[in-house]
Amino acid sequence: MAEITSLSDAVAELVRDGDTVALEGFTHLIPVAAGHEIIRQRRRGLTLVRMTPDIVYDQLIGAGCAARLVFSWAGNPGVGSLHRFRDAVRKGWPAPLEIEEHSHAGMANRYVAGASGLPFAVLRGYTGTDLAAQTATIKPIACPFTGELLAAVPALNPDVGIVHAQRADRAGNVQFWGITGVQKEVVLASRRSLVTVEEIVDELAPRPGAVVLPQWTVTRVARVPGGAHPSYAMGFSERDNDYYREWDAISRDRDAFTRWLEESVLAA
Amino acid sequence: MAEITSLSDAVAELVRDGDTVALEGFTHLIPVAAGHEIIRQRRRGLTLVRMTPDIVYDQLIGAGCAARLVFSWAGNPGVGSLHRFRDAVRKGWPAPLEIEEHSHAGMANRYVAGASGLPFAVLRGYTGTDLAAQTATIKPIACPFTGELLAAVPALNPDVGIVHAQRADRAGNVQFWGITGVQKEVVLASRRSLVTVEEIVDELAPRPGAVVLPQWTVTRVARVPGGAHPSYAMGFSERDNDYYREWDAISRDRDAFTRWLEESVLAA
Amino acid sequence: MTEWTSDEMMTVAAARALRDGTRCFVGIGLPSTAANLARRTHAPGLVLVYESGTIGAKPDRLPLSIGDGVLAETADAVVSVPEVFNYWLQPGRIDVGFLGAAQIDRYGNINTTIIGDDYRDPTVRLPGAGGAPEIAASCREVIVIVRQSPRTFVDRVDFVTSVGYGSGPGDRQRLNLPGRGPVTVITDLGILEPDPRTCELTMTRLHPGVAADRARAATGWPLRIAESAGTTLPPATAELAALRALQATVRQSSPAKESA
Amino acid sequence: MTEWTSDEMMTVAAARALRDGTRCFVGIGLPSTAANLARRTHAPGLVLVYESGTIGAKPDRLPLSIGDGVLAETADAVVSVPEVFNYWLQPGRIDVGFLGAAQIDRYGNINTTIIGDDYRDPTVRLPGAGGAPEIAASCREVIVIVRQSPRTFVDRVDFVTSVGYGSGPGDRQRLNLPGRGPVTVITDLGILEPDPRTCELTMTRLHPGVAADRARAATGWPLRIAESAGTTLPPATAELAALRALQATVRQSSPAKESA
Repeated sequence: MAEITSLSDAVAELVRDGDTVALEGFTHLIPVAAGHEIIRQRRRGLTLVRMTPDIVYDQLIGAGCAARLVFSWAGNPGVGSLHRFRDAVRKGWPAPLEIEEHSHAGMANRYVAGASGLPFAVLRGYTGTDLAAQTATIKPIACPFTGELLAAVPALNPDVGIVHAQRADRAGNVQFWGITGVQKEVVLASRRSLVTVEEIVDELAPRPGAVVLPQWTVTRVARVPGGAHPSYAMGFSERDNDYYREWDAISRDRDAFTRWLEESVLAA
Repeated sequence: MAEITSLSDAVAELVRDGDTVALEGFTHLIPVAAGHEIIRQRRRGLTLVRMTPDIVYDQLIGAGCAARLVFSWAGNPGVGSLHRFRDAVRKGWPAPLEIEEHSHAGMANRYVAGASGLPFAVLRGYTGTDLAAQTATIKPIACPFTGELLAAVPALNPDVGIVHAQRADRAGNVQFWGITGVQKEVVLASRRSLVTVEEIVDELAPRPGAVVLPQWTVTRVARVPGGAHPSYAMGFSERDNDYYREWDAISRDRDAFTRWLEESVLAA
Repeated sequence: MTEWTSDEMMTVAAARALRDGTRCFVGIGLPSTAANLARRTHAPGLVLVYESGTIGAKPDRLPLSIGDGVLAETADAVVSVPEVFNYWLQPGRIDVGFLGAAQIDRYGNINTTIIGDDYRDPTVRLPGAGGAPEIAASCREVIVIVRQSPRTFVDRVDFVTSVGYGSGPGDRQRLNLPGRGPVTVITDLGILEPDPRTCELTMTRLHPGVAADRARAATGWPLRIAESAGTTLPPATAELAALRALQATVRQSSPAKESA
Repeated sequence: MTEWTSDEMMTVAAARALRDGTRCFVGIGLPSTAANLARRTHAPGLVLVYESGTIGAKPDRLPLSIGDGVLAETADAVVSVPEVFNYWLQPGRIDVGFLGAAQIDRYGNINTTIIGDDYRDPTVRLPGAGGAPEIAASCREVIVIVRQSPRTFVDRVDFVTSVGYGSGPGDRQRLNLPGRGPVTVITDLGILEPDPRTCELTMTRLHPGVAADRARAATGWPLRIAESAGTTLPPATAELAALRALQATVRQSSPAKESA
């Protein structure tokens, strides 16, 4: 059932104002090009979900797409802070940003519950931390057999889940390998899904460590070579570490950011 | 930390009378040779755990090793009933057999909880069935966010988990592929573990679909080529369908079974 | 005219019930035979999911067990057993669950656990639940394939292993079971469907040559036969040829009897 | 005599704290550098587990991020992110959790969430929890590596992202946290360990050339220095050479600054 379309058509059809949208990819295979397309199509009021909001989320937030962020680690990995994220949280620029904050273990399990059709997940987590007091989506739950108290977190079922993969076949079956993160879970947990791929091939030859998503679990596939830049797609590209470092200066300043946005995203 | 030993040494060191022991392998890679070694070492009073008790469990039960069976489907696949299992349940021969019965989904999730260090797992299961009334290890649990009622099952953490794999390297890292069932879960959930393998190699070359268990998750590895017979090890052997069919006649009769046991297991 | 057995008629009728492109959770035995027949005839795009974790298997012969190597070798993806239940079955991703039964009752409830009225001391101990309770609950709809006899078609199952319509209308909703339940029961005598009002299994089709009285006699409750009940189209030559070719693949690879 | 920087001393001291064969959950930045140094010096059998799901990674250069391709290419197994937390971290399979901190307090509690006293309006918004709360809870023991300053070493963290010893003895037990907690804190000035009686972080070692007063001045609570406190052995020539060679692998593959 996966339809192969252009990236702009896919985003136009799948992502609506006010949607809950998750772009996942754990350092590897981050669907950055899809994020830029969301910016270009000027979506507003999104609840953005991501374990590790990094540069592409800083860009989406700075561009005014987001009303809310659900996350567990927001930073520019190896460099420092996300300045657009900070500016939105502290100063409400360009729009106020609500946050819902978890740990990685909590977020990963929320996707697992979502992919599993369960309303919640159970984990040993958050005990003794100050997070539970700030985050309404963390509650205690007792084991019905031992009485032990654990943490419950509600399922995440985004309206749209977006990931980048190495390849798809012409029927829309998707294959990715290397660090596979929570990509399978986010696609299975989401109502609609978009996978951008490096290439479309006749046949998906089996590969060690590869995850395959059958075409009937994916809504749209778009061929976007390099669509994970500045992150990488194992076997296709290297991480552009300079881009991460240079983002720090661009994002520190609202004007520099706005210029960058005009030139590098909106004009593209 | 995996030590490579003979099968008899491994069973002697790991399996004790009264232990809870799980031999897993979903049609594929069933650790039958290890089961026969448990029979030869005349272990008694075991709680045997397995999603699909089939011939090797019929044999363990008939040989008097088991006091209790935790399971979700007990049959001779493609043939019919397990006669030693039935005889033990109905007539207590050669020893009474208590049963604790679940569905596959419940058993699989009990192993997942065991592997995850959680006391229980949650699933949509058992609703409206008569199983919950017979099985104390099925309880209702309410979602703390939606109030929805689901089923909880307690973790399975066997004393010993036993699986068969295609190969290990000399350090005891284990690799298996094809239908991988719940084998990773049972090894990770168990206090001690034994993996019998078709071969021991210098290096585990990556393979599509392969699961690797690092040596520090396995207690003992034993080289037992053909150790899954009459089930199969993909890439090494075919399923011996005649054996399954012939088991029906052997197992129907206590004397025929006893003769078989003497000749085929105890004398081996 | 070609001769055929009632088992062949049953298998062909079951295969026909599967629409092309459907995602189908397949048990071993008759359901697997019927699903593979459908794939070889009118439904080449049928997606076969087996509880062994093989998703989108495309076997070129009849698998001999639920974990036959040919399933892993030809699948789109092979996942762990916990994953197949948690990520694939439980969320309702599967259109059709295809089940057998040792007993089925007038409300489509299925028993594969025990015969007798004492769970602790049964007359016959059956294999148990396997994947069936959650297949019956979570698939969008369920098709049952089972030979019809008074021993099998009972007024009330001795043990509810898998819920059909419980004790009648509204029970599935009350139990919060997501799927529609058993929409079709295919036997060697004909086809039953739940009455839309009462949920009682009602004969809506008889196989060629099967008289209504024979179906009634094979049923442990006062069987209703729909007034509109017609006759199943007999197996076409192509269907029979495909079925026999499929079953020959079993005989070639092993003489084991293929049914559970 | 070789010259070295205080960061080099800190990294070498952290590497030394890792015994060979230990299973170590590694965060990016200083912990990853120290763990990779240990693997290149005295602990070739150190098992590196990264939250990206790479288990037993054996990188031949310093990874630039927690999800660097070199980790996947050299790992014994690459698993999903849910699996690394659920099957590998949560059950207590990991010996040592290796963490950094933006703030750490006298009881070893760690803050990486906010600076300020209002979560909704912080003075500084930090990245947040990541994997740290569950690493701090579930690993058998925790080693923290962090530069020592009054801004970082505070009497009480503004926000408990990851629990050390809570508010003192018995708190981890009361909270039912399985691991022992932070057993060693390694800084650019020396090494701190919890007092066995009070759980208060106490200086048990000063790096060569660091005076006790300097350590006290860099600490936001009245720092106790153990009477038995000795001086850390300076980095050996081989340790320094290995560390510098390791860091050169970063400069070769990219000019990116390696710290988070």
